[in-house]
Amino acid sequence: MPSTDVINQIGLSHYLVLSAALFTMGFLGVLMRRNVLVMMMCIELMLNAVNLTFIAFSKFSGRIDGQIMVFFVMTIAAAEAAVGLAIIVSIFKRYREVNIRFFEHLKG
Amino acid sequence: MTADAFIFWFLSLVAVTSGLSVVMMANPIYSALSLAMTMVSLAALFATLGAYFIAGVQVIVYAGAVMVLFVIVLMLFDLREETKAFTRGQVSGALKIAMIGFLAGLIVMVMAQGVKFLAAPDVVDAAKLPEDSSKALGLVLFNRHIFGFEALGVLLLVVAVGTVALARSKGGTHAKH
Amino acid sequence: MPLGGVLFLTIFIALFGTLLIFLARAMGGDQTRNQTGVKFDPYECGIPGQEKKDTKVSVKFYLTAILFILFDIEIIFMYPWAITFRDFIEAGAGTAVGLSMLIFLLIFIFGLFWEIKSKALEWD
Amino acid sequence: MGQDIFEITINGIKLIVIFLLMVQAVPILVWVERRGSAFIQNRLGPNRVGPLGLMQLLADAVKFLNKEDFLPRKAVRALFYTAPVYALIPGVIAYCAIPLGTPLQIEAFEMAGKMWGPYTFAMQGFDIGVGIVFILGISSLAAYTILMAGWGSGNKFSLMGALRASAQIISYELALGLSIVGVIMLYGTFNLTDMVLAQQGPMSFSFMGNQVVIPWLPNWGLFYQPLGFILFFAATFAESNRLPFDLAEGEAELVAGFHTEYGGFKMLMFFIGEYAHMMIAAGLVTTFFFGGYLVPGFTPAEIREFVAQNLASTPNGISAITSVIHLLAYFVKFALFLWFFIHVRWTLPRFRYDQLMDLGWKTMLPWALFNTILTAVVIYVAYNFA
Amino acid sequence: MNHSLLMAILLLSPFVGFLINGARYRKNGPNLAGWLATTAIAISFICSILLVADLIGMPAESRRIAVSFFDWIVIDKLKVAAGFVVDPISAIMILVITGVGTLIHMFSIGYMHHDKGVAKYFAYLNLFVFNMLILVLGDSLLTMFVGWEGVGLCSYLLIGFWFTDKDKAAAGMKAFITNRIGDAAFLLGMFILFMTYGTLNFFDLNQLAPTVPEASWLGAATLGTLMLFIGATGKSAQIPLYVWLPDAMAGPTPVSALIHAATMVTAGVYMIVRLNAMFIAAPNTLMIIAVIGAATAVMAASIGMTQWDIKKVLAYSTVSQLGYMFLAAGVGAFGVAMFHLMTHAFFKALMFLGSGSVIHAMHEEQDIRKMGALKKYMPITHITFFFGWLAIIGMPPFAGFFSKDEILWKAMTSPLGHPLLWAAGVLGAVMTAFYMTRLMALTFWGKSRVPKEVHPHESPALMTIPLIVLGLLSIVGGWLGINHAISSILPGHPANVLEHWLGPVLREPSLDGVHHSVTMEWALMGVSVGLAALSAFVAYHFYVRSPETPKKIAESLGPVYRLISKKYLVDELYFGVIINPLIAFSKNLWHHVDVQVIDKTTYLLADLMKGGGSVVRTLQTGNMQQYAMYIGLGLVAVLSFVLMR
Repeated sequence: MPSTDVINQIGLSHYLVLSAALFTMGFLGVLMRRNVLVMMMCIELMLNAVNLTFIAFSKFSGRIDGQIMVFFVMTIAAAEAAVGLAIIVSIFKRYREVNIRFFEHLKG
Repeated sequence: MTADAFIFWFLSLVAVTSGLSVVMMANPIYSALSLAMTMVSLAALFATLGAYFIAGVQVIVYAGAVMVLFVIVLMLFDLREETKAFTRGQVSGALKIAMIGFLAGLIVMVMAQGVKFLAAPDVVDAAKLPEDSSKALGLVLFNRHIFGFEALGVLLLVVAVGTVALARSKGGTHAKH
Repeated sequence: MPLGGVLFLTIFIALFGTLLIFLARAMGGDQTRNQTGVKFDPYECGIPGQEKKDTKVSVKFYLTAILFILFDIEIIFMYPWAITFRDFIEAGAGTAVGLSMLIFLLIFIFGLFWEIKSKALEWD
Repeated sequence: MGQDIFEITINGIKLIVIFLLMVQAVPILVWVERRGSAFIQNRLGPNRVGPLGLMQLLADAVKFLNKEDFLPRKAVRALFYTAPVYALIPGVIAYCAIPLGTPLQIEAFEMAGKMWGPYTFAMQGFDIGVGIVFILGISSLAAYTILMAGWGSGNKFSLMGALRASAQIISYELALGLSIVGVIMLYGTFNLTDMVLAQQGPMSFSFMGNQVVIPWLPNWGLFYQPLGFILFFAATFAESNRLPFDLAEGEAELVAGFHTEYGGFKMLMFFIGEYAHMMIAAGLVTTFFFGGYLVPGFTPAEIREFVAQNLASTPNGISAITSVIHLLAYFVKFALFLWFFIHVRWTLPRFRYDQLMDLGWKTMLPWALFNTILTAVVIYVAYNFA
Repeated sequence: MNHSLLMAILLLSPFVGFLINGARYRKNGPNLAGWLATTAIAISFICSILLVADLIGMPAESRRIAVSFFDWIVIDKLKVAAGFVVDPISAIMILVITGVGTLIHMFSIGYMHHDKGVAKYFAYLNLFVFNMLILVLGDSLLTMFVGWEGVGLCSYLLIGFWFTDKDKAAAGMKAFITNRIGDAAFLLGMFILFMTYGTLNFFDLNQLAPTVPEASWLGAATLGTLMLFIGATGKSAQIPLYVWLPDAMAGPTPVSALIHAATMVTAGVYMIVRLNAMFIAAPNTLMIIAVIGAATAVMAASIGMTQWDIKKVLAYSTVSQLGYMFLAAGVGAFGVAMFHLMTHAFFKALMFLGSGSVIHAMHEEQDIRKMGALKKYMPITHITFFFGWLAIIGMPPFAGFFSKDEILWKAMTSPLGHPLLWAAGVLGAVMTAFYMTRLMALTFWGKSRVPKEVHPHESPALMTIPLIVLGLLSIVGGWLGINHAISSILPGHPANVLEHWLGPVLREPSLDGVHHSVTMEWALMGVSVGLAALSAFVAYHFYVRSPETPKKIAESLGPVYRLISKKYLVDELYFGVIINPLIAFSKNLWHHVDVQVIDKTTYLLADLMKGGGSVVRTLQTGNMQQYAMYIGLGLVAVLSFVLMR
């Protein structure tokens, strides 16, 4: 890499590092939080981080397909959130519980 | 610092801060609101990359719809401050954190390698994309990705039917504990 | 890039609003610290507030929100089509794109009418 | 924001001016609403303070400022205070994306020993390429204000009001978003300025290979999208929580909805937010369906020509006067729609909640779908059977 | 209207019909379902006509309407588009499929009126037409294969339509399995051609086909086409895979008319004509095709002479006529094969529908020994059947005469032909005339042997109108391909329309340097027609004048007659030589290899797994976060590997 001006020359790697940071944060949340809803939010955060890489690669490789992938990922994420929340709500309605450790009882 | 660089650093600061607070906040409602904030700042970052339409969709779909749903559910359930927000296992907790750290390092290293491959001068040509890419997006979407488009339509239909069925369910067949 | 303007205005309004809050507090007096008396109870038309632990809120709200997400995405999917439809027609691909969108719309319509028929959208 | 310090400064000032104008418009609108409602209901309305009661605005502002700051016992402090401040943001930012006039062009000039310019200042907060998507996205964030306020108040009526209001807003956002699809298809762009410019001149279009010109009608979107207009306009009423859709604050059931616990200046900020949404609605209707800032019967080029011949001689002057003329044209249309909003409020009764949801999901959404399909078919036929 | 739209409507209209009737198969009544299905096919027919009209308007050399909807499969070299082509060959097919299909659908409304599953029946029928259209319109072998499998499925569903009858269900199964054998060969052929030529597109393959005929038996063209031909013997009921077609008569009669006479069974012929250049490049394959075609024609005809079931006779007749088509294709006369395909579609559909009408009238009785003298009860059925009869035995000027005669002529004179092939063809024609006359005589003429409780009646108009239309087509259908000899004596010398139509797209062996006199043509024609007429007369004499004679002859022939009437014991042969040994072998395998070796091994493995599982099961705690951690660990491993590499 010829350019050394890390602060002013914003390039692909900046976006990638940012997205890596967000991704790991989300993953940490999935591993550490107890609330199922928060875990789902952390999954959304991870998906968003991945979206950022898609967009960054799309921009820096000059192909629009990355943006379309993001479009699709968003759809899938929304569908996932809808179904996931529906499941959580039906469990909550019955047991008044959102702790992930409680969900262990659902094991067959 | 140039204006573009300033915007990038500012937005990434916002994104990282709010992302951290998603994970760290004990009150799930604050988590959700922080996540909405992250999503908006990510949308702005998309805009810095020229993906204006996707940025708009990010705000509409994620911040304006999915997170609203989360907040509504949280408020419906009346979930407030949690005393035990984090799982506490001595060994597994340490293992998890160690793994996350290791993973973060690995991801950055892999990306650094990947960028090296991508950095061939003919590939990194940001001028290839038009400044306003929404029309190009539509053209490509309906040419090359038309099948995925239709499939997602069906997926959404299935999810719509499924969630209604789930929401109607009385919550399982077993006796209450 | 207009992004700078958006950021600037956002920060400006946030600061402005905060300033107003503090200005109002300075002028009208701060009653937020010692909350004593009936005055600070939740306002429920003057009747003493009562709170049951198990408040039942209709699940309808959340169902509406879920359906909103799904239909919202389908509508968003129409935007790239709407913006390029005339280009496709001029390029001679109007029939194919129109038909594929018609299929999508039929799925949408089917979903909508299924929801209506299954009474998922009934409020009482 | 701009290339150099001059442009950045001017743009910054422009944004602040637009914001302050919007804030200032609210008391005026409140006055108009009170006088107007009095007029409609055969009363007098505020008429004591100042001429025609105009000074009532100032008196109200002073009163608001002097209310004591108040936090209910069960409230969540952070949310309770963030909500009103946040209420201002989406409305104002979204409004800034609407074009208000032809751009102001300034020739190159010398200042402080340096050459500056030439500059082009758009007569809008910021010119966003994907204007509609931006506005929809930003205004969809308004739901958070309501939820934050409703939850933060720690009052069950507030929460119920907030849930109702947010469910209502998101439901009508569907009809709103779908009714625009026809408009987007008509103009083939997301950009609001391009949309406005597409509406200049007399009504003309090509249909099945024939060029049709109707000289006595302006080329406004209204005539191409009548159904879309009705749906869009109705949905914006619901979006801005105005009557007949103000279910969120139905006094009989919910005390006052999500802002039950609010008073003083915080309440005023919610007010500003609500009126900002009304202004966005009026601005968008003007832009989509009524030619935006265009003067009916004259294209911007004709007006510029007229100004150059009769009113001004320097290029800067020509550009400025042209912009002002268009700005005025815009504000006339804009004000008409604002009045329409007010008029409707004092004309129609309120819906019941189930009627409201039925209207949104079972009536407007299918009709908006129909409008979309109809537009697509008409465009397809108009282009293909030449 | 542009072509892609027309093509889409043409293809999707039957599919939409299928969806509607399929979705409401319990609710739609016979009239609604029937008319819906008929309308769907009629729309397709109109689209076909519009497309073909456009095609006629094009210059002869470039007659091709190609529509590609989207890229279906793109894997490296394999690029298959969802592409559909109307050219002179497929034009004939779509007209026949949708045209005859419409008539048969209409007939079905009357025929199936009292059936419970009528909506299901029409749904299947529409699905069949949809698949058949894909088969004939597809522009590559793979697209064709989709339709090929699809029609196989529909054929199975429709043969076993009355699946509560075990025999009928078994007949469906037999058809399906027999076809499977052919399909495997078809796939192999496809692989060979793709490996060699790198494409599956018909037009590319025809372009790439070797211009010098391949002498070797192991050349790619020969092997590939041979495999494809084996596939065709399955679908088109040729030796050795013809056995399913007679059993397939278990299905409703209109199905037999549509699928097992007019359209599906001709798919093999169509496929060969489609790949004409490739087949021409493989003369060895063509020789086999010609021999098998001739053998099938003779053998099926001989079986047909001994059958008593009206539909079985027609089924063997179909097999025999398909043999003629393969004979034509085998001597390189692809155009004539298409010609006979078309005329056969008319008259055989007519005869099947006629037999359906008879069966309907006789209250599901199919045995011709219990019929006779139906002429007076069913005049319209009789007269139309009469035309079909004249057409199939090759009496001028009916449709069958022109096409069959042309086949015989080509069998004799083509460079790939041989006098023996001609002789076999004539023998087949003579036998055809005999058994068809026998069928005619036993069913419609002579003395009535109808049981007393049965009161035959003419069928309703819904059923007779298709018969009349098809009867007319059986008369005039052959006039599209009048040969040179006849043309030379007719006023105005009508041209051979079909030859001009198909000529530009076919690569047939050149007839240059081979001169045959018109006299010889007349002579050959005279011989075949004369023999056929004689045979018909003999049959008439036997079965109307002196019904005792056939029995005597049958008795005097003894074992030969029994062999033929038992269909040469081919089914039994297959059972004895292939199926039973296979079952025995499988049983041995099961007892000794499967139980002793494989099962024991798997049990051992299973026990190991069980043991291992009880150890690993402790990992499945139900704690999702642990699972997520495992995912993370996997990610770490993968990333480490990427970095180490």
